[in-house]
Amino acid sequence: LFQHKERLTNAEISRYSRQLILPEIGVKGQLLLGKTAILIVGAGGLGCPAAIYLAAVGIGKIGIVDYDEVELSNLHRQILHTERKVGLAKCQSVVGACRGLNSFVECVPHHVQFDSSNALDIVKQYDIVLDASDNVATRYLLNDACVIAGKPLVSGSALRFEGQLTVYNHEGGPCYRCLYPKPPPVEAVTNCSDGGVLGVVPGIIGSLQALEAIKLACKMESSYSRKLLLFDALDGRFTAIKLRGRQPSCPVCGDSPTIVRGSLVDYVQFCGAQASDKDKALTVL
Amino acid sequence: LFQHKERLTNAEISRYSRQLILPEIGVKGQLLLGKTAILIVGAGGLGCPAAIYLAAVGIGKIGIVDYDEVELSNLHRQILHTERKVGLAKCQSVVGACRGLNSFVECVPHHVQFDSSNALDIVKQYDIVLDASDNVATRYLLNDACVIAGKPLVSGSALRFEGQLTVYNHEGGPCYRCLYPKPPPVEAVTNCSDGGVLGVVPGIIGSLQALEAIKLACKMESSYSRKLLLFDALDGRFTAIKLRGRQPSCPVCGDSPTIVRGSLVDYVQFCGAQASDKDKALTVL
Amino acid sequence: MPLPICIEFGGGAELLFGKVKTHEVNLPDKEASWTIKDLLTWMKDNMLKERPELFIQGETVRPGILVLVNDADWELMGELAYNIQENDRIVFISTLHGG
Amino acid sequence: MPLPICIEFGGGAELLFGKVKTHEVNLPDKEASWTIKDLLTWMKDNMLKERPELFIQGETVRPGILVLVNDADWELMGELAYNIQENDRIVFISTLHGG
Ligand SMILES: [Zn+2]
Ligand SMILES: [Zn+2]
Repeated sequence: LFQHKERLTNAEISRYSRQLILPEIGVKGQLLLGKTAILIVGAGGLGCPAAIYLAAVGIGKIGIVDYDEVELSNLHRQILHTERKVGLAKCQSVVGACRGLNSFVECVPHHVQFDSSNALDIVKQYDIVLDASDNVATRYLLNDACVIAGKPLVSGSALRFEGQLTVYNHEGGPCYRCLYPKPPPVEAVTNCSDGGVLGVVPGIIGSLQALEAIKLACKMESSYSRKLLLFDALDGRFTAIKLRGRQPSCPVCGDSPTIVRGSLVDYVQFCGAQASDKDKALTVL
Repeated sequence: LFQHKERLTNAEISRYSRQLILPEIGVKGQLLLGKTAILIVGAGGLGCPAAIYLAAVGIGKIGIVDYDEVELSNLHRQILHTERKVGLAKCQSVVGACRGLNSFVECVPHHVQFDSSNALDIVKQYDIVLDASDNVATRYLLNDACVIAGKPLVSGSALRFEGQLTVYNHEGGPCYRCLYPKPPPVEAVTNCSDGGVLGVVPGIIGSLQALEAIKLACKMESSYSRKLLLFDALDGRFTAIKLRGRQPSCPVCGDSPTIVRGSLVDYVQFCGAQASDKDKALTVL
Repeated sequence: MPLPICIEFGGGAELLFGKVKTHEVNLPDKEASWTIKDLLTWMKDNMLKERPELFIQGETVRPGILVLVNDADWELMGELAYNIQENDRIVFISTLHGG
Repeated sequence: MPLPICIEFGGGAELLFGKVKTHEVNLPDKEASWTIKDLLTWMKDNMLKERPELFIQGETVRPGILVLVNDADWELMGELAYNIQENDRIVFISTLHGG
C-alpha cells in the first residue's frame, strides 16, 4: 500500500539505533515499519498514546480519524492535546504532535464523521487498523470495514479502572461480530462521559495497541489474536483469556457473509443508540 | 509537604469531570492528588509517559530530575521531547510538555547530576518518588535516599522487550537493597544504549508507574508493594510475583541500618561502574 | 453435596451484583449436574441486586457480556450446556466501548 | 525417578542459556532430594552455554538475579535449601536497569 525506500538513511540509523540493535527488529524490521501504513480510528484516550509510539518507532504512514475538537475535559487522558489546542480538530492536534516527534513519518488527518459512506475508502488505504474509538456503533462499523478490506484490527477499550485489548480478524481469530453478534442494549452501554475513566488506563491500553501493531508490522507473532487481555487497574491485574476462533456463522467474516462491500448498514441505528440517547448518537466519531 | 487549596474551582471540576465521577477518586481523591508532590528521577523512556499522565490527572507538584540533553536517538522512546527540542535539557523539555497539558500543575525541573550530595535534599521535597532512571548506581542511591527520607519508591525499568515494575519501601515491603544487597557485576549490566529497547515497552511501564503513584496519592491500595510485575512484550505476558518483605538485615531499611543520613556513599564506585566502563559511569543521571 | 465455585464480574457487570467483583458461592445440591444455564437462573434468583434485564435476556446473558470458564471463552466449553465442575471460576465480563 | 521441572529465564538471563526462555528438563534420579543448590550445580554443568560467572558466583546466583519458585521470591521458600518438587517452575530473572 504505502511504498517506502529499501534502505535506511544515516539519519534513520542514528535515530532508531536503540531499536535497530534488537535482533527481533534490526534493519529488516525497521524497513518493514517504514513500509507500513497504520490507521488509528479515534484521537482520544487510546489514540493519543498509540499514535505517538507508532510515530516514535518510525511507522511509514499514520492516519488519524476523528471529527471532534479538543475540549478541556479531554486533557485528563488525551495527552497529545494541550490547553492551547482547545478548539482545534483532534486529528490535527495528534498529527501535529506526531510530526513534531518524527518528521520522517507521513501523518494524515481524516477529519470526517466516520460512517458507512466513507469507512471502507479510508480503511483500504492502510495495512493495519487500530480501534481507538469510544462507542459501540463505530466499533461494529470499523470491524465490518476491516473484515471486508482484509485488515487486522487491534482493538482497545477502557472505562473506569478497566481496559480490554484484542486483535480481531487475524490468523483464524474471531472478528468483533463473532464475539458479539448482537449489539448490547442501549441502556447497558456506558461511555467515558457517563461512567468516567482514569486517564492512564486508556494510556496503558493504547500503548499496548501500538505494541501489537508494531509486532504485526514487523511480521512478528501477535500476542492477542484469539486472546483477550483484561486489565484491572484497581488491583493491577492483567488476565489473558482464550477466545473462540472465527465463527463460520458470522454475518461478516463467516462462510456465507451477508454484510459485504456496499451493504454497510446504518450503525447508529443498528446499535439503537438513537432510540434512547441522543447524545450517544452524536458521539459516533 | 506541598500545600494546595481545600476546594476545587469550577475550572478544575470541569477539567477533571471524567475522573471525578469515579467513586474511587471523587472530589476527595482529586484534592489529595492536588496536595501531592511527586518526584520523577529520569526524563527518558519511563519518565516521559509517567510525567504526562501525572500532569494530566492533576498532581499538585511534579519534579523532574535529569542532567542530560535531548538527542535524536532518544526520540524513538522519549515521547515528550521533539525534534525541535534536541539540545535542550530533558528536564526542561518534560516540564514544558506537562505545563502545556495542564497549567494547574506546578512543574519543577531539577537540572542536576543526581548524586549523594543532593539526593536527599531533593527527595525530601516530595511525597512519592518514581525511579525512572537508567542505571544501577542511580537506582541504589535513589533507594537509599527514599528509605532515609521515608518515601515510597515506584520503580520501573525496561530493556529490549521486557519491563519490570514494583513499589519499594511501602507498607512492610522490601526496599531495593532488601532484594539486591550486592550490586551486579559490571559486565552483567546492560543499559538501553548497549542492549536496545523497543520504545513502547518503557512507555507501558512508565504509564503503570504513574498509575501506582496515583493510587498511592489517593490513599488507595498499591498493587505492587511486595509484588514485582514482569512484562514480556514479545509474548504479551504480564506476570506478578510475590516478593520477600522488608529484611531486618538490610543495611538501609533494616533494624540496624549502616547507611544513614549523612553517610550516602559514592554510588558509581559502589557499583563498580568506573572500573570497566567509563561511558556507563558518565550516564549516571 | 453443594458445589463450591467462584463467580467473578468485570467491565461493570459487578455493578449489578452489589459492586462486588468476586463471589465464592456454594451451589445447592441438586440431582442433575449444574450447567451454566442452571447457574444463570440461580444467579437471577439469588444474586442479582437490580435490573435483571441488564444481565439476562431470555435464557442467556444479554448481548455484550462475555462468559469465561477458567479463563476460556465459554464458546469453547459448550456455552449454556457446560457442566460446571467443582472450583470452577465462572467470569462475566461486560465489554467496554470507551476510549 | 527423574524429576520433571520447568526452568525459565527472563530479563536477559536467557542469553546465557542459548537464548531460550523456557526449558522443560528432567533432573536425573538421585538419592537425596533436589535442592536449588543442587540445581545450580547441575545447570552449570549441563545447561550453561557461556560465561558461567555471569550466572553463578560462589555457590549461589550472581548478584542481580532474582530466583522465583512458582511465582514467589525464593527468599520465601528457603533459598538454596528449598526442596524442589515435581513440576515446579523455577525462574531466573535478571534485574533490568534501563529506562
Ligand atoms: Zn466474524
Ligand atoms: Zn531494605
